Formats: sequence, structure tokens, C-alpha cells
Amino acid sequence: MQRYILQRLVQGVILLAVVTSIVFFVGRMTGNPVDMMLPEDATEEDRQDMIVRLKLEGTVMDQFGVFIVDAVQGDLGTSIRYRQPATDIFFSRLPNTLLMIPPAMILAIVMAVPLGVISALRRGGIIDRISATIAVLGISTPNFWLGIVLIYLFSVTLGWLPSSRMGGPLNYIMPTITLGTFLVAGFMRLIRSSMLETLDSEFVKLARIKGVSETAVIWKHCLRNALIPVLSLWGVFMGGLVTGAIVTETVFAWPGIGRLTYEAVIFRDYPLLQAVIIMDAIFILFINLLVDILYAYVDPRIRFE
Amino acid sequence: MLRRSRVLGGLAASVLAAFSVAHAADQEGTLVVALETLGGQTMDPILEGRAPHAHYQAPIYDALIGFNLEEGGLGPGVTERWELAEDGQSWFFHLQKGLKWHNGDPLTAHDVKFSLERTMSEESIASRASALRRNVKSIEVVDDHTVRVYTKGVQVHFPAGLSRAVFQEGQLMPKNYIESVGVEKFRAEPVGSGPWKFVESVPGDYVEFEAVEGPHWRGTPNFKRLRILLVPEESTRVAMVRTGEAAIASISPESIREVEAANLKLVTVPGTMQAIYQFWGTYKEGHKDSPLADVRVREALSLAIDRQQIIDHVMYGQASWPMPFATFSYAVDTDIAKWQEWGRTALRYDPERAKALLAEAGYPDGFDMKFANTALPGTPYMTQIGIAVADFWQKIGVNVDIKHYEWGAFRLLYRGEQKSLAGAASMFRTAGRPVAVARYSGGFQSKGGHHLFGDTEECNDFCQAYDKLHQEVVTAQDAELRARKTDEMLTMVADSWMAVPIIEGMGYWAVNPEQVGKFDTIPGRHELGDVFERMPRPEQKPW
Amino acid sequence: MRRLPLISFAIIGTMIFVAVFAPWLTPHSPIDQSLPDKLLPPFWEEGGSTEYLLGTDIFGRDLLTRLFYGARVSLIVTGLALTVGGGVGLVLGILSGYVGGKLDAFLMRVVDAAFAFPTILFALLLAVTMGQGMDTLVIALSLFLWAGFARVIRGEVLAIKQRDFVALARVHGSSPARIMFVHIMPNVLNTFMVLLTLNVGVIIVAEASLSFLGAGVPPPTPSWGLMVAEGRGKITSAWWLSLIPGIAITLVVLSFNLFGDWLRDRLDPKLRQL
Amino acid sequence: MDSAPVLEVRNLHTHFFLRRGVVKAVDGVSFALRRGEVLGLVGESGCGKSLTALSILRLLPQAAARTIEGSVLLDGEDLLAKSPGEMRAVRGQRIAMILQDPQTSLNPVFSIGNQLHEALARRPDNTGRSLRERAVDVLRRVRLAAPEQRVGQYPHELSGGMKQRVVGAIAISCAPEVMIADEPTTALDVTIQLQYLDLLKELQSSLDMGILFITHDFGVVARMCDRVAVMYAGRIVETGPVREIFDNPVHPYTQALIASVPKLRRKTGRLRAIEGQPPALSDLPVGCRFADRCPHAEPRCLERYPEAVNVGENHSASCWLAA
Repeated sequence: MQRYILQRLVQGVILLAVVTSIVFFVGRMTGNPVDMMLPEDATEEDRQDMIVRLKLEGTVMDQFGVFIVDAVQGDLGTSIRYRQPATDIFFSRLPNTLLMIPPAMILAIVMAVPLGVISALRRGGIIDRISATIAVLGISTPNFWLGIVLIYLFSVTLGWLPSSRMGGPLNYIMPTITLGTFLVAGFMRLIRSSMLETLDSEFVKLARIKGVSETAVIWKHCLRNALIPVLSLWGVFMGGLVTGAIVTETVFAWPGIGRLTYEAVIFRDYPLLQAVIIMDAIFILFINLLVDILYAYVDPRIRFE
Repeated sequence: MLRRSRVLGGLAASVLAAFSVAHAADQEGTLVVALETLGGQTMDPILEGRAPHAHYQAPIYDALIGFNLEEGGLGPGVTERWELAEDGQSWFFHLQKGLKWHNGDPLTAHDVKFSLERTMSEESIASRASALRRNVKSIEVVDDHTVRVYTKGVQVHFPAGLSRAVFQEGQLMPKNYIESVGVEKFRAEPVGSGPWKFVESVPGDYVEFEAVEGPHWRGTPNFKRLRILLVPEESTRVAMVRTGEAAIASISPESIREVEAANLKLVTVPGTMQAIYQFWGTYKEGHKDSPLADVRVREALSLAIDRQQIIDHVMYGQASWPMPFATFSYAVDTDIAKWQEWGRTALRYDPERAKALLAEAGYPDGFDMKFANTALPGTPYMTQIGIAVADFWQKIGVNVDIKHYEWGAFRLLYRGEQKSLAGAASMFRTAGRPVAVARYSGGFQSKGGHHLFGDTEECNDFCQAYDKLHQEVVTAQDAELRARKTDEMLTMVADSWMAVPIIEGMGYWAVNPEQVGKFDTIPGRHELGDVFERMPRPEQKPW
Repeated sequence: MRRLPLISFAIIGTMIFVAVFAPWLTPHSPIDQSLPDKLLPPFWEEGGSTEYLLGTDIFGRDLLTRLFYGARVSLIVTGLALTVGGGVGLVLGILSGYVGGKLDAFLMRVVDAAFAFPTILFALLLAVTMGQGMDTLVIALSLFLWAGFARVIRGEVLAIKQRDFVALARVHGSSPARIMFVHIMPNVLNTFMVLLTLNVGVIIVAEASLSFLGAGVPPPTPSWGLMVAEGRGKITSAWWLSLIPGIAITLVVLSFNLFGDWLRDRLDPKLRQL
Repeated sequence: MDSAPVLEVRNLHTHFFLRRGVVKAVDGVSFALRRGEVLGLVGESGCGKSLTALSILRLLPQAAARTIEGSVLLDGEDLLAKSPGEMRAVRGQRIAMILQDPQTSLNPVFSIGNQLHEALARRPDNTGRSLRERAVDVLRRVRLAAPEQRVGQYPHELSGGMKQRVVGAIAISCAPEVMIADEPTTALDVTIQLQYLDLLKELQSSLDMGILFITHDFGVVARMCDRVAVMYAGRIVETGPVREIFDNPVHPYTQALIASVPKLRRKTGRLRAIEGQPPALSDLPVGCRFADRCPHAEPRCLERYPEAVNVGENHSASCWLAA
């Protein structure tokens, strides 16, 4: 186990190096923060001056060298736009995003597990149809649009909820739904199909033969098996979550890292972009590692060499 | 109409205090404003290069030169009046007396010298810092209320850059405070001299201010607090104004219907920008014989555009008929009436004439043309204007190959050799500034950023003639001469049809009438950082 | 056995039909503007006209026409992205599963990387680098897709590789390439087909999100995702702008999902974990 | 052998009601199982053996399958009349079952101990031993090596034979009156098969259970069973003591089955396969269901189904030839 974790960590570092390099070079192909700092009719003289001011002189390879040397020492540079250390900015925004993700996850689990299980049990029944509809709506509704419709419905028309921004518990409701919907849809589909699979299995039959109650058969024997594919496809959901966070944070004026990342791209704030993507990647890799360890715990058949 | 001859430094500062009779006891409530961007959200003026400073720095910092609040353009600020020395090589700035920083220190000429020097310093990334460095020779404190700035050569438009009507470089910072507490502390707890004091800034979320208690020359706030929120999504901003969570939100013309349907107020700031299109590198080898190099074709393309339709339908009626390139009603050294008339006739919709001109130029069946569509920060609706313009061109038989560029990507295209833009048209804009010639420099001078007439290596007769004329305008000390030369410059560019105004845009604001009273904006300045202090509460001045 | 999803076929068929025959189905152009006719509501609403059955957009363009042409754009983008992304995923998945060892370890780490890297940001970066366009969009969406395909296909191949016919082919001296692409590939095509249909919805919605962030299909070209994104600010004053293309997306995604479920049940009842 | 039957199935009909028609998978099955007896239920796959077993336990696989007629008497109580809750009390405690494939019949994500506990916990034990001790004990009774270690292990760590012993342990954990063994050795290696059959025999005699032993293999029947019921296309066609059936099979299907078992062949030197396919259960003929494949078929075989007739002591057959 320890060896496995170590191995994964080493792989993670290599991966980070690759991702970082890609971001470094692709980022620099997309434009230049200098241009974003200057008025639209600035002269070449103004540009050169600003380049010096922002310490962006030298070839891309020179900059890369400086970046690597600093990065190895934990310094990911200073944000061009905010003039602060990029990692400081990341960590000041991170808690906001971390506050948004768990409610979405909980929503997804609270809705998807029972609906997925029930629709598998009553295949073709009313709940199956309703949850199939929810799933398709969840998959096919772009979440920015869902967020805006929610705002118009619950804030503007009904006046029940604050329209956006962080704040009290009520402020979390709409962002949670917006971010959680596609998770609900995805989880529900998976749980339903893997429940169907396990319900047909011999061990469920044996459990029933043993006289185990139907409740225990479903929620203990089936569900635990049905959750395995959900865990194994976790990475896919994580990717979706990052996308969802960018969109949700934009719609709900949520000062999190999704929005920060987006702005770093648009503003060509290279150091910030690099820092944010490196930190995002570390975060996701770490979560994936945790999930893999959890996976081994849930499924005893998995053992690490 | 708005014809006037401006004598710089002629106005008395007391005029400005007309509104300000409010007292501390009369300040209540919080004014909440939702914006699409807070820029760098830094409270250090030398670290913010772009327009958002006029929203979230303006409340606490005064600028050396102020606004003409009614008409737009320059007016008195911390400097009551300013004048060019006899020899034209230096400017005198005479400061208001009795101004104080929020910490109680008096605001003096030493602060002004300190601020200008700090803005020009190595650590400054203010957008025009390099221009200041190039233009300023030295700064001298004559007495506590007089500063003299020695310029390199004659700089007749030098003070304009020190007003927020134009740029940010005139913002004043407290010398003693910064020198005693250090820059880091200043950035965390900034002290200014404006009508609002800094309270807090939460990155990516909001900036909050508190009204100063005593009367302030810019106007004494009627609200106790001012909170400026960052809300990137426009639909959300509109919703917030509807629910009353925000009193004011920036919008684009697309939301105008939504705002009116919801019984909100629409406030427009006139003359904030011109949407234009321009032709790049037509002077270059390989493009000299292209259709766009023919002035008749370029004129035809302008005649093909029904500007009234764009104003009525793309801008929902909230835009004006344009004047010549970068020229607004508050422009200096300009015969406004003449050029308004010119706009009406020269920029008319005349597809028949357009087709005739095309035929005359040898393109009766049209031609292929590349058109780069883009929107500059703060004016997203430019993309839609671009789409509409392309459609009008298509209708007179031009085959327009329209491609969209995100602004940062477009920015790459026109630096250096402009290879991928040469021979193509693109959308562009000119911001609402009183001194047109500054914008002409970037557009048409051979050393300018766009150099549409020719570059430093390839400057034909026309290009050289323009460079010469431009130099005459910026060095003309005599007002009358300067006006005449400015007129010649406008004519030369207008007749070239190289950069053509489409419409004059506005700043658009959705306002909840129950949250804030009726207020006036400053023509040409989209941002409201210099307006907040004069906004009444709804009961003080209902809509 | 599930019944043949006739309604799904009908909807998918309609979409393909209108996409292919768009120019003959409508008198309007999807791009030419008629500014004075902007924002007309659908014909059944007050102020609507039968000339523009589903109303007009902000440039006075017929919404129905744009929906037809949008189907075309959405189909092309989806089709290409699935072909490229799915194809790469298929080939790499087979390679990874069959060859195994270091190649497998390497490819699976790359798949992890693809998941760890927020794909939408890469799409954004691409869009700002290359300029918005269908080509950029297809590349971005393909990058988004391939890893998922590769992972699932690899799993299938691992199972298939144990089966007798593969051993037999090996005994007969078939080359690895032949075994992979002649013997194994046909056996994963079922899974592949199902993945394709189930990803249609994912792509259409991803395209809409990219449009929202300003990196989708460039206007004035209509795509359903762009139409929803552009109409989002007018939900109360001109609901048809975003709701109608939204409904179209939902119907098509629903159809492809039902079709995919049916296909999955039909091709392999065991293949439920998708 | 003359004791009252512990389990008696009378005229059981379990059908699938599908969109394309009714599948009569169990179509009038009757038999009786006595305490301490092993009754073999023999037939080709698909003849309804397993479904008969599941009908007894009322664990029909899908909503579409229903028992529409008949009765299942356990010590005289009709199981079909019981409520779901009462029925659950019967399963595991009074009737246990061993499934065919040990590889899939244990839940992969729970430990052996955990799966045993579920069964053990249902019967109170007054010896004061912990569940774990009882689990170890029951594993010991199925002759599983190192039982203390096994309780903590997961199914994938055990071999097929070991798993089937665990399944056996689960089955006997509540000392049931009846055990249904559905082809318990089919999936095991031949050497292990014999050991397992011996184990079942031993458990049976020690617990005095009645075992309903479902198989398609007459070789296993000969080894295990006291009596045998031969099933074909949803019905029992012949039933009787094992020796009697082997010595004197009456029904041509029984004869064919016996003839197909290599070791038991007597008269002919050749192994005989049964030609043809059983009839579709959704479209059954009116007459004898084996008539199509029967070498002795007569016209009356096609017209009417033969009633069961006694052909010896406790030996009956449904065949016109016997009548």
C-alpha cells in the first residue's frame, strides 16, 4: 500500500511537470498580458516599457528556465494582474470553492442513491420514469442556463432566495443545485445500471435465500456493489466538477477558483494561470488518489501491488 | 449645440460644490453597485492599468485634474486651474486650498510631486506611465499649492492625461502616509482624499467604502456606505437590480428591454465610445492593389451601412449618430457643429451610391474581404455591431469572411508586422476622450500602434503628410492654430475612410429606482467612480 | 428486451433530415439579418407572425431557420468530435489493453492526466489561441472525449484478451496488429457504439458551456449551444431565444440516450456500466 | 422412509407472463420430500427444476413470473399462503438452499464471517458464544481448513471448492429442515465434487434434513439420492426410488437419460444422446411433451397427456406405454 501511494505520488509529480509545461507554452501562445494592461492604441514603445516593468523580457525558454527554478523552490510567481503571489491568491479563493463542492456532492448522493436504487427496483415504474426524465434533463440542460433560470424563478419572481454571491445557508441552495444537477444525473444513471446488474446476481439470490430482509439485501448487499463503478468513474466526474465550478461561479458571482482560473486565461495572467492549474491538478490528483484508496476499501478484490 | 471654446483652468472649483450640502448625520444606507469586472482589484493606483480604476479607486482618490460634470471632458479637480508657461516647456498647477487626506494630513504640492513621481517610477505599471516618463523632465514644488512640471518639448495636451476623464495617472497619493507606514501597509489600508474612505476589499468579490463625514468638494455622499460588487454574469446583475440586492448594475444594450420590462430605470452615459471599423496595412506591398486600398471602395463600404438601423435595433435606440473618428461632443479644439453635420451627410446610408462607387472602382460584382470581429473589454456589444456591419456589406455584394477573435487574441494580431491583419478590416473602438489627437496618434501616425497609413519602414507621401500634420497639432501653442490644424487632421482622416465610425455608444446602467434616486452621469466617462458621491437616496430625488 | 425506441428514431431522423435539407425547408437565411424584425415572438404569441413560426432573434433572423442550420452545425461538430475523440480513444484503448505492461501504465497515466487537467480550460486556451471556430471546437471536444473512451475500451479489451479466440489467433501466428484490429476490435465495437450515442448529449452541452464562456462556435453561425448561451439574458423578455433551442437539445439528448440504452441492451445485456 | 413428508409440493404451476405469451416453466409439479431423505430432481437444463426450487422459496426472478396454482406444504403449512414477512422467517431457518456457482453466490465485498453472521444472527443461540465463534464452528462443520482465518477473508481469496463449503455452511447455519441443493457441484472440479457430495451426505444425516437435490447428472443421483423425480418440460414424468428407477426405468425419457450416463450403461455398448429439442414452454403440445423425441411414440401420445400411473412400489410414471 505504502509503495503504491509512493508510486502514485511520483507519477503525480511527473504528470504535474508535463501539465505545467504544456500550460506554460500554450499559455504564452495565446496572447500577452502586456497587451491587456495597455490601452488599445498604445505604441510599441509603451509595450516594450511594460514588458520590462512586468519582467516578461527574454525568450520563452529563458522565462521557462526562471519559472522552473522558482517553481522548484515553491515560488509560482506573482500574478500580473493582481500583483500578488499567485499561490496566495489561489489559497485565498480556494475555501470559497471548497464550500460549494460538498453541498453539490451531498445533493448528488442524497438524490441519486435513492432514485437510482428505486428506479432499478421498479424498473419501468413511475419513479424510474421520473428519474430517467430528471437524468436526461440534468444531462441536457447547460448549467449556466439552469442557474439563470433558477435565479429568475426563485429570486426575481418568488423572492425566496438571494440571487447570488456568498453568504448564509440560503445562498448555497441555487449554486448547489446548479453544480449538482449533472452529478445527480450521472450518478443516478450509474447506480441504476449497476444496481440492475447486482440485483440479477447470485449472491443477492443467496442473501434472499438466507432470509436476509429485503431492505438489507438492497441497501447492504446491492448498493455497496453498485457504488463500485461510481467510484471507478470518479475522475470523469471530477473533470466535470471543475467545468461546472467555472460556470457556476460565474453565474452566481462566487469568488472561487473556477472563476479565478477563467479570468487568468482571459487576462493572460501567466503566473496566475500556471499556479492555478498546477494547484488544480495537485488537488484533483490528490482526490483521485484518495478515491483509489477508498475504492480498495470498498472493493476487497482490488489490491495494490 | 454644445459648441464652446474652452479656456483651461478657467472654471471656479466652487461650482462643483453646488450639490454638496449633505451632512454626516444625513448619510444613511448602503449604495450597492454590481459590475462585470473589478480589474486588478488593487487599492494602489500605480498597480491598476485599466479602466476599472475609475470605478473602485476613484471613490477614495482624487485626481489632479477633474471633470466638466455637465458636458464631459476636463474640469477643475484638486487643481483649480492650470496654465502653460510662456515658453511652452512647463505647466503650472494651482491646487485648491484646505484639502485633507482621510488621516487628517493636509494635501499639498509635495503630495502631487510625490504622486507623479511614484506613478512614473519603475514599479508603476499604470498604463501611461511610460508616456509620463518620456514626457516629463522634472517636477518642482513652487509653494505648498503650486506645482510646476517641466516637460520634454512642448506638450500642449499634457494636463489631459492627469484627469480621470482621460486616464488614471493624475490620482493623488499621500506622501507622508506612504513614507511612514510603507507601501505594503498603504496597499492594505489605503488613505486617499476622495469623498469615500476605504473599508475593505475582498478579492474577487467586492470593495467597500464609507462616506467621509464632512463636506467634500466632489460632493458629499448621501449614502453612508458604498459597496461595489463583482458580478461577472450580466443576467445575474440584472436580476440583482430587480430584487434590490444591487441599486445599480452595468449592462449592455441587449438587456435594455429586460430592464424596461421590469420597470427599472435605464441610465445611459452619452459619448463613452465610438464603435468603428478600420482597414489594416492597405499601404503594404501585396495589398496596394487590393480593393480595400481604393478609397472609393472604402467609402462605398461606409455608405452600405444603415447606421440608423444599427442604432435602433442593435443598440435598442440607445446610441448616437457618430462624429468623425475619436471625436465627441466634448472634444477640445474642434468645431462640433460642423463635424456633426459632416457625420449626418457623409456617414449616411446610400446603398445605390455605394454600388455605383464599387462599380466605378472596378468591382461591380463585389469582392472577397476578410473581417476580424472583436469586442474590446467593457463593450461586449461590439461583436453584434460587427455582425450587423458584415451583413450590410454582404448586402451590397461584398463577400465578407467574418472571423471572431477574443480580445486578447486579437491584440496579438496587430502588433509587429500585422501579417495576418494586413489587407483586412476589423472592428475597433475609440474610447470617449476629450483630446482626439491622442487617439489619432495610435491610429495613424507611422510610429503609432495601428499605423493604418504607413509604418516606420513603409511611409508613403500620404503617410508622411499625416505625420507632419499630426506633429503640428500636438505642438501648436496657439489655440486658434491648434483648432485649425485639428480640423485639417480630422478632414484628412475622414476623407481617407480608413477608420470609420459606425455609431457612438454609451455607458448603460440598470438602476433600481427604489434603491437610489435620480442622478446625472458625466458624459464620456462610462465608469461611475466620480458620480457615486452625488447620487441621492431615492427619497431625496425620486425618479 | 426493450422496445424499439421509435420516437427516438423519429427525433434523431428529423434532426438529421432538417440538418441535411435545411436550405430547402425554409425561405429564410440563417445569417442574413432583418433588423426591424428583431425579437418577434413565436406565431402563437401576441405580435408573432406565421412568417417566423418560432419568432426571430436579436438580428431579426428566423429562429426556426437557425434551429435547422444549428442542427447541421451541432451534428457536424458532434460527429467530428466523436469520430476524432472516440477514434483516438478506441485505438489507444485497444493498444493499452492488449499490449499492456509499460505502454498500458503510461497511457493510463496520460488518461489520468487528461482527467486531472480541466479540459474546458484547455478548450478555452485553444479557442483564444487559434481563434474561435468549428475546428478549434472539434479539437477541444475531442480532447475532452478520448480519455473516457480509452479507459472504457481498455477495460473491455482486458476481458476479451482472455478469451479463447484470441489465444487461438495467437497460436495461428497472427501479428499483434492483426489480433488487435481484426480479432479484438469487432468485439469492442458494441461498447464503442454505445459510448458514442451516450456522449452525444455530453458534447452538445459541453459546446453550450463553451459558448457561454466565449469559446464556442463563433457567431453568426448558428449552433444550438450558442443559441441558448446568447438567449440567456432574455429569459423574461424573449424566452423563445433560449428555451426553444434548449428544448431541441433536450429532445435530441433524450433520443440519443434512449437509443443508446436500447442499443446497449440489444448488443450486450451485460454492458450496463456506462 | 414412511415418515410424513416434511415438504410436499402439490400441482405447482409457475408461469412467466411475457408480452409474447405465457411460458409455462413449471406446469403441475407434485412431489414429496421426507425428513432424512435425499430426493433427486433430474432433468435437462431449462426443464423447470431450478424454478421449482425458487417457487418453493417464493423467490421468483422477475415480476413476470408468478406461481398461479398449487401448494407448497412445509410440515403441513402452505408456504404460498404466507405473508412476505412469515416467508422470510422460513427462508434460511427452515429451508436453506445451495446455489450452483460458488464463484458468484458470495457477495464479493463482504467478508466470509460477515456473510455467515447474517445467517447465524437469525437463530438465537443460548450457549452465549459470539457470532464469530459460531461462524468458526459452522465453518469447521463443513470441513473448511483453518476456519478462524477464513472468517476474516473475502470470497476472492478462497478457491471454488472452499467457497461452496462456505455456502454450505451458510445453508446449515440455522439447522434447516429442508435443504435445496441446486446443482451444487456442477461448477466444481471433479475431485472436489465427490468430497462435497460426501459432505452433504454427512450433514444430512447429522441434521436429519430432507434434501431436494437438483441435478442433470444421473451419476450424481446414483451416489446421493434415495428417491428420484425426473422432470421434463415443466412436469414430473417419472418418480420412484433410485434403485427401482435405475433397474427399471419406465418413461422413455428416463431411459434415455440413464443411457446417456457412461458408467451406468448396461445393455448397449454405445453412449446414447437424446435426439431433438424439448418443446418451447410457451407453445406446449396437448399430448405427451416428449412425444416428438420419443422412439416409441404412438398416435395417442400426441393427442392426450398420459396420467401418472403406478408401475411399482412408490414408482409412478406418466407414459402411455406404462399404462
